[in-house]
Amino acid sequence: MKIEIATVMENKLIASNLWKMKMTAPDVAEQYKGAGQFIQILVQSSWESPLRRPMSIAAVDGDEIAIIYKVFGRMTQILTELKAGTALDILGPLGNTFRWDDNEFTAVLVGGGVGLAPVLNMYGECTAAGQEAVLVLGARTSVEHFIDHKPQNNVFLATDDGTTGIAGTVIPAIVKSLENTSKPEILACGPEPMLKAVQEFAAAHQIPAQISVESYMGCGVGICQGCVVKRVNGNVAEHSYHEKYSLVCIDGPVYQSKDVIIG
Amino acid sequence: MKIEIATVMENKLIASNLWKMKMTAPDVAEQYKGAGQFIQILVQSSWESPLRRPMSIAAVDGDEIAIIYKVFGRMTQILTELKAGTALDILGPLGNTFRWDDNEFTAVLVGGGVGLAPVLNMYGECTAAGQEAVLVLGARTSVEHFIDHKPQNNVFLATDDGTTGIAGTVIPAIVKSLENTSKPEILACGPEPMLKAVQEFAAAHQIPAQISVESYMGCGVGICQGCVVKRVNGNVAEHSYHEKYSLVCIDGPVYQSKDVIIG
Amino acid sequence: MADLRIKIGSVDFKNPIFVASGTYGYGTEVSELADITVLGAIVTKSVTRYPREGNPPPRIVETPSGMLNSIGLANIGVEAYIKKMIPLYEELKTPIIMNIAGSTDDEYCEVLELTELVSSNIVGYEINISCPNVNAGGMEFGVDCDLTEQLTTRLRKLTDRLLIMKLSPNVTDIAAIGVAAEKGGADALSAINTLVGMSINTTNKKSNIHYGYGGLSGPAIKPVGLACVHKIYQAVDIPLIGIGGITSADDVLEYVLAGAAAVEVGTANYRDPNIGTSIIVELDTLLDQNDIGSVPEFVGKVELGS
Amino acid sequence: MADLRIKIGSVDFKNPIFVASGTYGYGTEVSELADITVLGAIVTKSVTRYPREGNPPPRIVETPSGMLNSIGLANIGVEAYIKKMIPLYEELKTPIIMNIAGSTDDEYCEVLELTELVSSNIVGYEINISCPNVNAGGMEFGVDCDLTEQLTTRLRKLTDRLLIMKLSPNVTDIAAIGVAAEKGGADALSAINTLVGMSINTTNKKSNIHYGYGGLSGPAIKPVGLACVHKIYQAVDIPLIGIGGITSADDVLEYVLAGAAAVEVGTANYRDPNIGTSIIVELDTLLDQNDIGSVPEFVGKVELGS
Ligand SMILES: Cc1cc2nc3c(=O)[nH]c(=O)nc-3n(C[C@H](O)[C@H](O)[C@H](O)COP(=O)(O)OP(=O)(O)OC[C@H]3O[C@@H](n4cnc5c(N)ncnc54)[C@H](O)[C@@H]3O)c2cc1C
Ligand SMILES: Cc1cc2nc3c(=O)[nH]c(=O)nc-3n(C[C@H](O)[C@H](O)[C@H](O)COP(=O)(O)OP(=O)(O)OC[C@H]3O[C@@H](n4cnc5c(N)ncnc54)[C@H](O)[C@@H]3O)c2cc1C
Ligand SMILES: Cc1cc2nc3c(=O)[nH]c(=O)nc-3n(C[C@H](O)[C@H](O)[C@H](O)COP(=O)(O)O)c2cc1C
Ligand SMILES: Cc1cc2nc3c(=O)[nH]c(=O)nc-3n(C[C@H](O)[C@H](O)[C@H](O)COP(=O)(O)O)c2cc1C
Ligand code: FES
Ligand code: FES
Repeated sequence: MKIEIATVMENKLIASNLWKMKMTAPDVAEQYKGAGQFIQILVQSSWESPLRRPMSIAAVDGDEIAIIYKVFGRMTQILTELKAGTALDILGPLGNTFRWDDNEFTAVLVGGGVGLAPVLNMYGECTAAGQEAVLVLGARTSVEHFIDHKPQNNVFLATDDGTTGIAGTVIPAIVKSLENTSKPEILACGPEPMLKAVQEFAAAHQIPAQISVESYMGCGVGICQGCVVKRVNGNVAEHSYHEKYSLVCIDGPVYQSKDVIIG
Repeated sequence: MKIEIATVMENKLIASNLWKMKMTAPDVAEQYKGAGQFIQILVQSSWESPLRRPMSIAAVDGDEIAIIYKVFGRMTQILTELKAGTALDILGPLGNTFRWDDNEFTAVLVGGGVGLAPVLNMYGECTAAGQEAVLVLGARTSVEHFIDHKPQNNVFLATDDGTTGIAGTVIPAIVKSLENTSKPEILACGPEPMLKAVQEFAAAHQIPAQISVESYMGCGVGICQGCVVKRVNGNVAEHSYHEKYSLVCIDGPVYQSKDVIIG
Repeated sequence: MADLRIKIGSVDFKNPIFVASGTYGYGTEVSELADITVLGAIVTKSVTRYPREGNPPPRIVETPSGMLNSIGLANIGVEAYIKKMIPLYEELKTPIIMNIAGSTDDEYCEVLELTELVSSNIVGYEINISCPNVNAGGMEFGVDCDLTEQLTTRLRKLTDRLLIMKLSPNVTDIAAIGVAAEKGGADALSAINTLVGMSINTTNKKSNIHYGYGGLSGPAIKPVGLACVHKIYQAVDIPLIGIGGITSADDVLEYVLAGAAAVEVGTANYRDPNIGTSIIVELDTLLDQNDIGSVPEFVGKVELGS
Repeated sequence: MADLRIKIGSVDFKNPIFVASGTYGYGTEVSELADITVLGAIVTKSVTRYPREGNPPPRIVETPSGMLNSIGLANIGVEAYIKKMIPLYEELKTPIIMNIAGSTDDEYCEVLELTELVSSNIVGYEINISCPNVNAGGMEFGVDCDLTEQLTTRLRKLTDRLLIMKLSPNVTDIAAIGVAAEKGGADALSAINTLVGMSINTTNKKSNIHYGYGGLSGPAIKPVGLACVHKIYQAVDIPLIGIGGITSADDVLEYVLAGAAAVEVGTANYRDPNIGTSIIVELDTLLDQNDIGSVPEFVGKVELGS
């Protein structure tokens, strides 16, 4: 965990309203532990927006880290305007990672929208390690996708409007992807409705699942108690001082799907 | 009076901490009435700084207007970063002008710091109209000046530290400039201590004087009542609704020196 | 096109976007810059019984996302208002709400009575009770339930026009003051006036406002304004006018959801005197996008977790 | 090098820059990011008699130059504080001020008594009185002079350590509450806690804070904090700790000029947990530049126009 002045190396639109930014950040890259971790970006120095913005790490390559982001409001808008060479104040790496069991299993990686980054990151890590993985990405329509639907390569796309890949939410695509999969474990990140659907699906089919959840963050480091998610059970984590809520910034963002209540 | 989106044409450092910006602003240029008038600049769209910033018009040339500004705080800092081609939201022209009597007289134009713009503007207008004028500019030290001390051309510089021109405040320089001057009238703009000294000098020597004063402005157009200066006498101006205070944005910024109390 | 019309008491307004007292002069100053005829209403600068000089400068200063002011109620006095302003309003299509200030009950009453004597197209009075009451040792009218109710009761008897009491946020329980004004017979309440604040120049060690304290306004206070409106909405049955930090149609919807039937735009006018008009256009689009036919169906409809 | 040392009551602090309760956890969370040993003091998160879960999310939201929070006093409870935290503080050089919250006088007293039973290097207690008093129908302690004085008097009897009452700005007359706390025997007062505010998501019509209202903090409230400190300074003789919107050494000097002997940095820690340390360095330079030898000569020295 460090505050570091990173340097933007590349910042470009990769799909409808979706941007990818690469930056050199040696300290953060060095401390990085795996997919699921995130950074807190100080988008601009003015105190009009006092808080940093959390962004998952989408890839780490040597000294360089990448994020993939969607424009939501003013800070993500300003992010799109940053040119290569710009200094960017970041804090990270923060949070936990998707867990990687040594047992044989197939990682079913499910992502959509602002949740693409950790999922693509995990896909990269699986591929690099020779771990079997299938990728399932959801979007509303085809222009929001930036890779191709290739079931033969274990890449399944879903679109709400059916313009690319499998029509519907990610669930039918997950079902499809599971056809040739043994010992699947779902690792998912995305908007709340998607996570909820994945949670229900995993529970109904008794498939183990890890989900990376989002919450509004004040500090990212455990000193504001702002970022809680509700737990199902009472496994007290040190950081949240209580049984009902967990601090997403330290205990998360990745949880066993069965342990948390979304929304 | 109009809100206009001007286009920055040039923006450069002309002396220590002093910048000049030219912008095309056809509507403001068209309505412009003379030296002394100012514009209200919306430096950035964020509401962190809700108020526009007042800047005197330093020159008008066809569709183009110029300002000369000093960096004081955040908004003037941001101004220095604007490149040619940037759109800039301005409101103007505002306020009154130095009065131009038809009688024969010599305009003794006294300026310093943030007060250079209207004085240089007035100097240009005098020169263009064949009106006799001498220019007296004060600064702390030579690097703050960007023109030369040429008494033979009626340009007198003063520096507090004596590094250029006449040593001391503008007063000794004014005294010098008056040596060969008939029927002088002082027209001054600058920091408060300078205006006060000019006021006292003009009163003591019974030289008529007009001064352009500054005050903290909310709106620039008479709807906030924030920008008052204290009057000496009770000549009620319509805009200020009272005898004691005058609205600088409408009744001013130019006053007869004897009518207002500075600081 | 959404239906922007609203009603407060028995008065119809063509839309819920008003401009706030003290931030639009007497309403006519900026007609060169703004299409003032489009506004729901113009609330004019506080008028007192006699002309007031106001406070010495500095009177204003910017603060983070806001500003402080201490104008000191500089105004022409009610007699000049009647003689010079009211005739101008005859030609205006925009409804005028006259804001009144005073330092005793009598003073407020006299201003209102004098105005009632002449024919005018003023549609209502907004009463600025964030003023020191000289008969109560300088305590502000607006911080005390009894003072507020008494003043409202007296004013109520003097007019059939819309009577709007404008509440101060500098109190422990703004809803209680609202209830007192309602009991006194107010048709509506507006909230909030400015928060007491201070700003200091550390270089010369002087206050940036001549007399020390000023009133804080602008986006910085929007959360406080929203909470106040929501609290008052729970406590009274009369309509509310939301004020504080409004710069966009989205801000207007926030206030409406919190409980406001209409809003007043203040500080934002200093940046752009035409911002009220822009917000009206923006609001129309926003309501259409959200499939909302009219503003009233929205009032107070914020959902809280339980 | 300016002399940054200050004294509050009988306690010496190496500088006047503290971190505010609830914005620095229990003080040890960010030792990887910040040089916490440099801080004047760490005020720890409000501790209650029993552990508290806190409120459901969403608990925080950004607002213009500020943020709202409604954490709901989530904390480990005094017993765990004594068992787990106090031993950690033994190794720290930074003075710890323990912030205490409660819902009855008894609860505050019990927390303090239990803490007094163990040896610790806690230098003082800051009492968060912006809490609903269940014995007074849910009215907050901090809005009532009598409740404040009674609570202070009881706590005063239980400790010789520094007793700091932390005042709420959501009152008509904060100076009167300050006077009550002084009468009760407080060594010092800190101000301000957060302002009540609200924020609404107009798309889903939900409050951005689960239970509706939250506490407003950050630069937006700095003018309010300064005015409160200045008002209290006029009314009491005990030292004040200024809080609200501090992000720079210049902000610190504003508070000092308004009357604060020390300050607490809050929301700014979320952006940079090391900001307190940066401010200390900056303050040193600023005092040297202004030829000011030490902070105390500056306290309350703002000049107002007259
Ligand atoms: C652990 C984590 C990882 C994330 N990873 C990514 C990512 O890889 N790519 C991506 O596009 N987005 C990601 N997000 C979401 C991203 O942080 C928000 O979209 C961003 O903060 C919006 O900022 P804004 O100023 O543009 O929008 P705003 O106008 O401020 O708000 C728009 C919405 O963004 C969210 N938001 C705003 N501020 C915060 C904050 N401080 N903390 C959390 N949410 C906030 C709120 O839900 C809000 O409704 C992540 C969020 C979390 C918590
Ligand atoms: C009629 C008039 C004409 C002016 N002409 C010029 C000019 O030609 N060149 C020039 O360099 N400066 C001029 N100024 C001063 C200029 O407006 C300020 O320097 C500028 O606003 C500073 O903004 P900032 O954000 O950089 O500084 P800030 O950090 O905001 O403040 C620094 C100082 O600037 C002044 N200031 C800030 N905001 C305002 C405001 N809204 N109105 C008035 N003063 C303010 C205050 O005195 C303040 O102490 C003029 C001022 C007036 C009133
Ligand atoms: C410079 C200034 C002058 C004001 N004068 C008055 C006034 O005369 N009477 C009044 O009732 N309110 C007055 N107000 C308060 C506003 O009407 C409004 O309640 C407040 O500014 C909050 O709204 P805003 O945040 O949109 O500005 C004034 C506000 C400002 C900024
Ligand atoms: C998320 C958050 C939690 C807080 N928790 C507490 C608390 O537990 N006890 C307390 O006395 N004050 C609490 N505060 C108030 C701060 O200590 C401080 O008074 C306030 O935030 C104003 O300072 P600032 O503007 O610098 O943040 C909290 C503030 C924030 C933002
Ligand atoms: S974001 Fe502050 S505790 Fe998690
Ligand atoms: S600046 Fe608003 S009245 Fe002059």
